[in-house]
Formats: sequence, structure tokens, C-alpha cells
Amino acid sequence: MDTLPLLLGTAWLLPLASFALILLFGSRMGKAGRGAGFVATAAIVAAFVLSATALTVWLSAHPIEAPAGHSSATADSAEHGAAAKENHAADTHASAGETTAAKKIIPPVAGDWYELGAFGTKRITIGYYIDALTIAMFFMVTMVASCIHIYSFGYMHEELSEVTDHQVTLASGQHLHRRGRFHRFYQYLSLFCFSMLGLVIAGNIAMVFVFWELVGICSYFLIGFYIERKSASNAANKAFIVNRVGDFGMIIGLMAVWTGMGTFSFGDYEMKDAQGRETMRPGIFSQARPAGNDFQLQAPDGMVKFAKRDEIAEIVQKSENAADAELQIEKRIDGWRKDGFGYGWLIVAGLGIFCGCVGKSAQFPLHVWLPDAMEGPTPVSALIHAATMVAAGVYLVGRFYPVFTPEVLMVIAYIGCITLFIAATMALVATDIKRVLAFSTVSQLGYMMLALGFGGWLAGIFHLFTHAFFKALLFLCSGSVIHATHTNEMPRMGGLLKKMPYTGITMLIGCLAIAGAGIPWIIGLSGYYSKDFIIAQGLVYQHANPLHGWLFYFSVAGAGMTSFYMFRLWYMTFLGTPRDKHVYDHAHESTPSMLVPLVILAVMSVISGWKVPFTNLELPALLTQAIPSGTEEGAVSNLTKFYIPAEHLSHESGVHFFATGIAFLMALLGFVLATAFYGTKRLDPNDARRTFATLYRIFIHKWYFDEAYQKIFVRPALAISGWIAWLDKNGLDWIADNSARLMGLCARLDDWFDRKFVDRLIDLVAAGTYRLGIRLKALQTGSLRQYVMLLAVGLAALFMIMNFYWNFAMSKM
Amino acid sequence: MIMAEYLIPYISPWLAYLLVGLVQCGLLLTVVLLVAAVCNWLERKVSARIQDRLGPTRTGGRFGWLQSPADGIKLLTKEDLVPAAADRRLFLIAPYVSFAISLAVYLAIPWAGGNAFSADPQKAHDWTCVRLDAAVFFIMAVSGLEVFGVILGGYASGSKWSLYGAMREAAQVISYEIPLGLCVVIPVLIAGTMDLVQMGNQQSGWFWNWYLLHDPFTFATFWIYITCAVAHTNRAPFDLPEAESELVAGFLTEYSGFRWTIFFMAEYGAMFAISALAAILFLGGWNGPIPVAQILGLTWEHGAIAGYAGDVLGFCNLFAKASAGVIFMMWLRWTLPRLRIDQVMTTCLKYCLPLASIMLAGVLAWNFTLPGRMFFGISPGSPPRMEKQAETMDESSSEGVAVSLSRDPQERIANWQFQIANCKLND
Amino acid sequence: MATDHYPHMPPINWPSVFFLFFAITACAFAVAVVVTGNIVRMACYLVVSLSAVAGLFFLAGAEFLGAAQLLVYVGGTMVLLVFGVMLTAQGPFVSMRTGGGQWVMALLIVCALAVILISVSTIVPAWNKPLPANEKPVASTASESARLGMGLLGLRTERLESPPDPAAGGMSGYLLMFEIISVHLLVVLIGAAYLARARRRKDEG
Amino acid sequence: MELLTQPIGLSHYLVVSALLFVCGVACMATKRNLLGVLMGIELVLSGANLNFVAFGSPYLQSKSLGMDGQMIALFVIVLAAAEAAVALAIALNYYHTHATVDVDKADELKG
Repeated sequence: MDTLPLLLGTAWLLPLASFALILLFGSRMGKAGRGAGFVATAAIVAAFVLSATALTVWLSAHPIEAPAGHSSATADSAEHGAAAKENHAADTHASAGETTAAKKIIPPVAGDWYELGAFGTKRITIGYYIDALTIAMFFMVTMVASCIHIYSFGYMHEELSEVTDHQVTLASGQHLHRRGRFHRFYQYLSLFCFSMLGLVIAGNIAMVFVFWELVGICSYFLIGFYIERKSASNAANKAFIVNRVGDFGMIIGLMAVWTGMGTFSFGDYEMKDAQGRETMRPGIFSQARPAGNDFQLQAPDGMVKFAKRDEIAEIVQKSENAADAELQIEKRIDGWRKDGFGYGWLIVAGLGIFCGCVGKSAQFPLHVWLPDAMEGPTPVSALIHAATMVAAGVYLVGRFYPVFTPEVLMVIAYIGCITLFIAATMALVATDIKRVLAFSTVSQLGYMMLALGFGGWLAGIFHLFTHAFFKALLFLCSGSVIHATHTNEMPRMGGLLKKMPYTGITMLIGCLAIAGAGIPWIIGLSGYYSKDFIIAQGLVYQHANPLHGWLFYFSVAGAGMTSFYMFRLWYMTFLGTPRDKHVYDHAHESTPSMLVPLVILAVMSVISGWKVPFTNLELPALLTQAIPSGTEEGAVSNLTKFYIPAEHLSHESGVHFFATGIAFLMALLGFVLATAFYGTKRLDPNDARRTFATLYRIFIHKWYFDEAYQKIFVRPALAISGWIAWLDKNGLDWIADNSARLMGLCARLDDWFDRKFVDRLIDLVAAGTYRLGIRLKALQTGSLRQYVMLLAVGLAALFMIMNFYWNFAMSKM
Repeated sequence: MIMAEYLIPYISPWLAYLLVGLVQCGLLLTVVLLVAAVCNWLERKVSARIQDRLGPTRTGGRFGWLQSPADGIKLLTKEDLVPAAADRRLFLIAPYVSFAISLAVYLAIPWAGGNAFSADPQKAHDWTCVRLDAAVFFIMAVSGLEVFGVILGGYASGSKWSLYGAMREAAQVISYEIPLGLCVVIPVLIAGTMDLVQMGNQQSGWFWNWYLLHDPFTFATFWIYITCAVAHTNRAPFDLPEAESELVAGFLTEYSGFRWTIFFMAEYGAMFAISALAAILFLGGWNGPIPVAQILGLTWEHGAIAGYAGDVLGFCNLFAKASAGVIFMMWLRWTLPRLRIDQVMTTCLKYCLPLASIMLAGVLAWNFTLPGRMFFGISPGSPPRMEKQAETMDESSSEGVAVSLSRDPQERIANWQFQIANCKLND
Repeated sequence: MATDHYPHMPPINWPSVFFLFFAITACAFAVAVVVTGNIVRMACYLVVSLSAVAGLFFLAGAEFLGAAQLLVYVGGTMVLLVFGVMLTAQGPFVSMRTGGGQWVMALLIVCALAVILISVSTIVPAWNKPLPANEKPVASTASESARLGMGLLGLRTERLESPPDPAAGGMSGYLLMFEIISVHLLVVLIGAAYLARARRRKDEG
Repeated sequence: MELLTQPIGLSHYLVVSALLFVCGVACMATKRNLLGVLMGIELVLSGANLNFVAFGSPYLQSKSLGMDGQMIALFVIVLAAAEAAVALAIALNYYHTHATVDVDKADELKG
């Protein structure tokens, strides 16, 4: 299997070559650097071809077997047949936990290209780690990137000539004139593709970190592409700084891994020991989940030893020689591990790595940078801030999944849930078309995190893929609209379907896909499948942990909101009467170079959940090959007593049936509401806005996160410096002056207190009682329907309480 | 459904079931449509006879028997009008609602008894679409629904006359449902079951086994039932909802052509159904006045062919009785003048309802004092019902927990205990 | 039988098909009741929905109950319909439309309730699965409605068949409840008549 | 397809009844017409009845409620009829005094 590293390695380095070429000769390539686009596009298309070849190679080496008994309806009904019986038997065998013989573990292709340095037994290398996930990511990233490269020819054509930026006004009162930057745009795109592919192929966590930062800097460059605009440079700074916060956590995680495991490598690797013999040394995954322990999670030796370092020092002091001490430590290490030493470090490592993912994937509380990142050109938003880079956080969680303890997964689930909910609420009210999509991206990323936290590795990663396709599609469509109308504001659009039919219809497909449309239980667009996986996993999780059932309900609510805001967007943009005559007259359908990628992506977002006819080939089945060993059976947290359910439980027909039903019901509700408000105009949005005035205010201000960060972090920094200056000027003088004044004040205060306070206390009690009565009076509104609603709310609350706590008590018994 | 299993080797199962289902639906539909067509012709002939005329004589020969198809073609070719003020959707759908419901009644009506005391209901071979445990109740419930289409049609027409007609219909039908229900309860009480097949089979034998002649009270009940049935189906003299002299044509005012025809077919279907119910409840159902089938040995004890032949005979019997009921209703229509609306309600609430209640009490008293006596209490020959029931119980076939009415409380308890023991034996 | 000839295609389970038909009809028309504004149409849809529920009763083996549902509920709805026609003014100044905000609020609450109820109704794994074939009840020849009748008269026949379970209570049926309900119905009849009586005397006096 | 080939479980009934119930609540909460509210109540009750019947059906569960399920449902139907009678009488009275059946107008006793 040396072909795979060769193929993927080439695919990875091609964009680097393109970057280098454009960097050196970019401005001289064709007229105004037009050739740069061709170079970059050729590189990424070649990379795509290589990735596709790699996928074929992989599939021919590891063909996908027929789905196991409970995973699909067809197999379920075929259980009568004799052929299915064998299959079923094999399946039950595997799920019984006998991982050694019956279950086929597909070993990843791991190895090193180059050694950067070795420090005793430890070393840092440039390596690769290729499994089904890597291959699929390569395929997806290069495909989306190819589409976006082609699309950018149309979108960025203004940059080929002299540009007048109307959004920048110089001190002279004129708009800015500058040279076009077509080649520079492609130069950054190439760099980004190189970094992203490197991040995916990386064989060790240190390499991941390096490319992690590289994609970060690409993001910074591209957000600030229109650097002369104040808002763009601010947004770029914000993205960069907020990401540093996450990276800080990631560095802590890296230190914990380095200290505890002594290596950064994911897979096992060969190394010369002191005697010069080649020995296999365990990588991160083998240390966290050794085959000897049935692939179950345990604290690695290094972490246990680190946690007990005082005692080890004592042992070493007491024993005569080193070998003896070693022996003694070996003897006691299992006991320590059983007592839970070292487990805490595992949590620290997991949380640290996840911190990085929070920053990159724009999860709560570091989600604030992504909406502002929409200052960049739209293809960039599609590629970097929707399809690939922000999904890298999810990818890393998926890659590092074997090392995460159940407690860390719970944190992930909670963060994901909060993110998905607040982002969805913001998307409900936003009017900037790209911002709606940005909030939607944050929300969907939260979904993926939530799924991973639920124990649904496959669900989360599958959604990552389908989301990449349809979100890239949606962004490109919005780019097409913006390109045609020169505005981002949806209230100024409307009725564009007639002018831009291709864009409108492909965007409708994207909306349907993200809303999870389909014919329930029969067939659907890609989002229908991946969302079902997540909801089903949530249902199982809720049954296993009634106490954390809130997560499930929020995810269901999120599904409804997704459908609502997406269709709201579509209706406001494409249907209805044109609200701005000027914009409408100006609008036109985009050039073919922009439409072709739209069609390709639309097709992908329809079919990427389907099975290739006459074969067993489907995306989830491919990804199933990459599920980390030992995580399939779920886990139990020893610290807080909750369960991560096994993922195959969620594929049982009963659970899946109801999950599909719930997901479809919520999507339908969102669609119906959106239609009622924006499609048929039966209901008035202003009416709803008045009814929920407080909520609307919170949503439109993005839950006041920016304001809060401004108040908590930025202002204090400024204020503290201000204070010190002020103290310097007037400090001591002021004390002397005012101590005298204070005495007078005290006397007056006493007088005031006597009159105002003591006297009025009694008055206040009376007035308070009176006011309380007036307030309570309003409760009896006499509105029958309101009473009914309160009744329903009470009922829902009662059910929830029963559901969570009664079951919880039952489970304790 | 048995037919479907024969078909399964040749075509795929779901298709077989679908096909057989469709065939059965088609049969039922044909019966109702034929009944309606024949009734239409009959009505003209009967009315003509009563008014000393000839009626249709030209279309299709001497008896004018092609008159109904000719009328049908005429109505089908008429324009389908919808008034501007109408609630269009409801207006269009109302006739079909009425018709579908009138058709649904036929689901539970047995046309022949089959193997009278078969242990296994699956092998009873009774001529019923769906043999229901509570068939009487079902028919009452569904036939009460028929008014629904009329109300919808009346409301949706957007005309005052139609609305008046519909309101009258609602008031009338809902009121008459109460005495009608009371009348139906009486045979149910005697039979101890609501299964129409069992009720019909309990009246087998000579005509004095009919519930009509069970005792004086049932005899009176039959006439109350007929009165209420006429009112329930909106036939003259109770045809207030479409009173031409007052309301143009009542709820039918705005209807024309095909939809009007549908309403009419629904009415005839309902008439026929309620007559068939009367025949089963009071007139022995498929059992003729003289048990010809039994005398000739055409019963299921003598093999399936004889059984089927007997059933065909029974079907003819029931059909004849039901047709007689329909002709009786026509006779009433062309002889009696129409009542006023207040008179209609008075008839129901002041006469029919108290009378039916008294009859109920009377039948109860009669059964307590003279249990098991047939033919006005004289009982010529032993009642076959008791005999057969006892037999079947010995065979532990369990004809169900029938509530039998007995004079002596001790005896009643003993009877229960016997049946309970019977239940236990079955398990 | 059918499986022998068509091993690749499991036979269609007809009760399930009918269940699906009735269930979808019931739910769809229930939603239509909520959505439509015209009171007569609402009643019309309600009748269809309730009839479909009666069909579900038939499928669950409760024939008497199904017929009772048709007779009582649907008849009751008919009266509602008549009242709807009588009492709903069609005048141009009377609007009974509900505002958009209230619709949204109601829908939100109700959908929350729906999700909770549905997830609760699937929470017990045994409920999700159909009854195993070996536990199918033997088709009882004893009439179900006769059993109901005996139950109302104070005798529970099904308890006779199985050994008495002390936890499930004794043999006594529902005679007391039956009587209470009878009296209750009488009271309601009189009360309703009193409430709804026409006050002509006052107008004349 | 598996829905068509497999027997129905108890959950399916419960889901249908939940949907009916919820539709009824929605109807009560959104209709301003008193009769519409009544229809909502009918829907709610029929949803509850379906629950009882499903739990009492021997075809869905080996250990069912038995006859109790049907019996309770029967009583509910009867009581619903009684409730409808009284409610209609109230509606009629309300119409006599207010000349409308809009429930939002019936807030004279509000605080």
C-alpha cells in the first residue's frame, strides 16, 4: 500500500507548488495575473483526480461489505433468507464484543516521510496517517475546492482590472482606486488547499498543529482580502485573536499528550532503541486504547506515572538499582491505574485538544469571529468558513475520538448543543444573506459536535461531509445573488427567481438538503440522512441519560429552526415582489463558470447520502470503516455515572423510524411557518416580532456576546490603563481634599437616612403589597386560549420532569 | 379474502388482495346502483298504479323498464352547476359523502346465514362483507351519519332554502334516531346478541319463530320501527327537508345533474338498507315463512353444495322482504299527505319515543314472565333456539356469553355459572 | 404460504396498511381542523378525523367502541355543526381571526408538547416492537361486546378465564360506575335543557 | 416499507394519539370560535381514548390492560357527550347575552 501515501502526498504538495509559482511569478502570468487562476485551478483539479484515484485504490483494497443486519430495512426484511442469516450471525458475533477474531479491523496506512528531529526516545516527524476518513476528506476537500476555484473565475473577475472600492472613502473624500489582486487571491487559495490537505493527511498531532495554524493564517489573509476596508481588517484581526484563545488550550493539550505519552504520532511507529534494534512503539491511539485491553480506553502508563511521580521517586530512592525500581513500578502500575490515577490527565489532554477545535470550529463561546469573517469574498466564505476549515475542528474531534473520555464527550455535547441553539436563534432574525448562512454554519457545526458528544461518531462525521456539499452550494448561490445585486441585505431583494432561475433552483435544492427534506422512511436529500443519524443518536442518548435529555430536545428544536431560517432566506430572496426596484432591475443570471460549480454541488448535495446503485458503496458505509476501534460499544463514565450509548443502537429500526418522524415533523413545521410568514404571507412577521419583542432584541444583538466581550475583556484593558493615568494625576490630592468633605457628607447622610429610609421603609412595604396585587391581577386575563396554552406548557413541563427525574430515580433503583 | 389465497400462486400477494378487494367493492357498488335504478323505475310504476295511471310505457318496451337508464343518461349529460355563493369544496363533495356512507351500511348486512351454528366463525360462510360483533350497533351508527352529507350540501349551497332543508334534516334525523334505536334494542334484547348473523339464524324454522310474532310487544314495535325508518330516510310523509311546496327542493335546490343523481342513489340505498335491517330484525331475515330449505335438506349439514343452494334461497328471501319494505315505503309516499314540521317532531317525541319505551318495558316483562315462549306466548313446538344453543354448548363451541333472561334469579345465576364453566372449558 | 412463492418479498401486512391509512387520515384531518378557519369545514374535517379514529378502534379489536365512537362522537359533532351554522355570524364586521404571534406561540408550545409526547411514547423498547407471533391472542369466539355488557352488569368474564391475579383486583365489574354515569347523564340532560331554555317569559313580561 | 410488512406496535398507536392530542390542544389554543374550542376538546378526548384502547388491545401487547382499557374509553365517550351537551348549552346562553361566540370577548371578569 505504498501507492496511497504517494498519491495523497502528491495531491497535497501540488497546491504548494502552485502557491510557490504564483508567489514568484503571479503578477506576470497573463493579463493582470489571469494565468494564476489557471495554475491554481489546474493544481487543485489534479489533486482531485489523484484523490479520486486514491479512493478507488482504497475501495479495491477494502471493499465495502453488505450492510449488517439491523442497519437497513432491506436487510431486516431479508432476514428470512438463508444468506441473510449468516450475515446476521456474524453481526451478532461482532457486537458481542469479540473484537479480536470476528470483527475486521482495517489498519490505517501510517508512516513517516521525514524526521525533523529525535530527542532520545522521542522524535518529531513529518508523517501520514491514512484511513477511510482521510481518503474521504481528501476527496471532499479537493472536490469542493475545485468547484470554488472555477467559480472564482466569475466571481473575482473585477479584480482583473483596476478596482474602485466604493466602501472605502479616503481622506480626500474620494473612493479608493487600487490595482486588481486576482493572482493574490488564487495564491492564498492554493496555500489554503495545501494547508488543509496537510491537516488531513498529518500523521501526528504536532503536524496537525502546524497546518492548523497555516489554515488559520490563510483564513486571516482572505478575510482581510479587502484590507483597506476597516471592517475587513477588524474582522481578520478578530478571527485571528479569537482563534489564539482556542490554540492556547490546544497547546496545553499537546503538552499533556507529550508528557503523558511521549509521542505525537497517531499510529504505531518503528524506532531504533538503545541497542540499535528496530522496535515498534505504540502511538497515541494504541496507548489510549491498547489491543490488550480490548481497545477500551485506559490512562496510558506515562500519565499514570506522571500522576504518581512523588511515589515513584520514593521507590527509586529506596530500591538498589534501576531495573529493580522498574520492576516494582511495573508491578504497581495497574493498581494505580485502577485507582484512577492518570485519568485526570487524559481528561486534560482531551479538553485541551477540544479547546483548539472550539476556536477553529467557532463553537460557543468562541463563535463570535465567524459571522464577522463574512467580510471576505464569498468563495472564501464557502470554502474556508463553511465547507472545510471550520469543519477541521470537527474532523480533529473525530480523529482524536479514541482519546476522549466520556466526560470530555459530555462537555463536547454541551458545547455543541449550546452553539447549535444560540446560532440558530441568531439566524432566525438576521437579514444579511451571508450572515444567515454563517450562523447556519455555526449551528450545523454545533450539530456535528453534539453528535460526536452523543457518541455518534458516524453521525457527526457523516454530517460534516453532507454539510460541506450543501453549505458550499448555499454560499456559492448567495455569492451569485450578491454578485448580481451588489447588496447583502435580503430586505432589498425579492422576486429574483425570475431573473436568476438557475441560482434560485440550485439554492432551493441546498435549502431542502440542509432542512433534511425527503419522503420520510423512503428517500431524501443528503441532509435528510445525516440529520436522521444525529436525531436517532440523540434519541438513544436521551433514553440512556434522561438527566441530559435536554440536549436531545434542543437538537430537535434546532432542526425546526434550521428549516425555518433557510426557507425564510429563500423566500425573501427569490419569491415575492421585488422590494427594491433598482436592485431588481440590475440583477442578472451569472456566467456559466459560476453556474457549473453550482450544478455540480447541487447534484452532490442531493446524492451524497445515497447508495451507488448495484453496489454496496455509500458514504456512511465508507466512513464506518474508519470508526475508531473500541468506541463502537459506547462507554460508561465512572466519574459522573452516565452512558455514551453504542452507535449501532441508533440504527435499530424502531429508533430510526421515530427519529425520522420527529426530524421530518420539525423540518415540516419550520417549512410551514416560513411559508406562512414569507411565502404565502398569511401571517405577518412584524406581528410575531412584536409578540416576542424581548427575544427578538436578544437574537438580533447576537445574544450580546460581542458587547459582553467588549465589556469584559476589551474595556477593562483600556480602563485599567486609564485608571492608572488618572491615579497618577489626581490620586493623593484627592484623598486629602475629600476626607474633609466626607465628614460633612456623613452627617447629611445620616439625616437623609433617618427621613428617607426608615420612614419610607414602612411606606414601601404597603406600596409593595399594593403593587404586587396589581401585578398579580393581570394573571387573570380571562383569555380562554391563553389558559389553554399555559395548560399545555404545564403539561409539557410535567412530562419533562417525569421523563428526566422519575426515570433517573428508577435507574438508580 | 379466501379467493385471494387461490390467486397468490399466480400473481404477487399484494396484487391478489387488491384485486379481490376491488372485485368485492365492485360487487357491492353494483348491488346498490342496481337497487337504486330499479327503485327509481318502481317508484314511477307504483305511483302510477296508485294514481290510476300507467307510468312509463315507452322507453324499452311495454313496462318502460329502460326508463331509469334513460333518465341516468339525461342527468349525466346535464351541466354540473355550482352556485357563486356556494362553499365550492364542500358543495362538490357533499353528495359523495352521503353516498359513501349509505354504501358503508351494506358492509355489515348479512345476506344469508350460512352454516347456522358453526363453532368457528371463520367457517360460518355467512354472506357478509365484514361480520361484526356489534353489527346492529354499527349499522345504526353509520346510517345516522348519512345526514351529514345532506347538511354539508345544504350549508354549502349558500342558499336559504337549502340551509332550511338541511337544518330540518338534522333535527329530524337526530330526533328519530332515538326511537329507532329503542326499537332496534328490542330484538337485540331477545336475541342476546348484536351479531346480525346470529339473530337471523335464531329465527329459523317456521314463521312463528320470527321476532315479529314473538309477542304482542314486538309486533307493535315493528310498526313503530317502520314509522321511524321512514322518517329516518326522509321519505314522505316525513320528507320535510325537500318539501317542494315550502322550500323549492330543500337541500337539493342547487344541485343538478350527476350530483343530484348521487343524492338520489344514496336515498334509495338507505331505504333498501333499512328495509333489509327490518327484515333481519323482525321478519326472520333469510328464513322464509315455511322452512323450505330445511325440509329439502339444503343446509350445511348436508355438505357445502346443499349449503350454498340454501343460502341462495335465503338471499332471495331476504331480497324479497327488503324489496317489499321499499315498496311499502313507496305506497306510503303516494297515499299520505306531508306532515308539518311541528307535527313531525311531535310524532317523534310525543308518540314514537314513549311508545317504544313502553314496548321495551313490555318485552322485558314478557320475557321475565313467559321466557322462551314463541308465537304470542303459545309456543307451537319447541323453540329451536334453545335446543340448538344447548347442543352447541355441549360441543363446547361457545356461542359467546349470551345474556339470557330468566324469571328466577336463582336460575339466572345458575345459567351464568353454566356459561362461565363453558368459558373455562374452552380454555 | 405467500412467502414460499415470493421469498424475496415479504407479504404485505394488511392490518398495518389499514392502520397507516386510518392513522394518516386521522392526523391529516386533525391538522386540517386546526388550520382551517371556516367552522363548518372544521366540523366536516373533524367528522372525518373521528371516523378514522373509529377505524383505528376497529383495528385494535374494539368493535363496540368503534361503533360507539361513530354514533356518539360523530353524532355529537353533527350537532356542533348545526350550532356552528346557527351561531357564527357571517357579518362583515365580525372577524375571528387569530393573530400571527399567537399562532406562532401556540405552534411552538404545541410542537414542544408533540416532541415530548412522541419521544415518551417510544421510550419503552417493548412498545416499539410488534407482538411476537407466539404471543398472539387466540381468536376468541366469545363476543367482545357481550363481555363488555357483562362487565357493565358487574361480571368480568375475562377474569374467569385466567387465574385470579390479586394485584389486578377482584371479579367485580363496573356496575357502580355504570349507575353513576347513568345518573350523571340524566342530570346533564336536565341541566343542559335548563341552561339552554328560551327565556320567552321574561321578554313577554 | 418495513412499516407495511411488519405488524404494528403499541408505539405507533401512541404516536398517532399524541398527534391527535396535540392537534386538539392547538385547536383549543388558536380558535376564537367557542365551537372551535369544543372541537379541539373532542380531538383531545379522542386522542386520549385511542391511548386507552391501544393499551387495552391484546393484539399489541401480551400483558395489556384488558377490558379496562375499552371500558374507560367507553365512559370517556359517554362523558364527552355529556360535556358537549352542557358546553353547547353554555354556548347558546353566551350567544344570547353577547350576540357572538368569540371567546376572546368573554373576559369581563379579568383582573
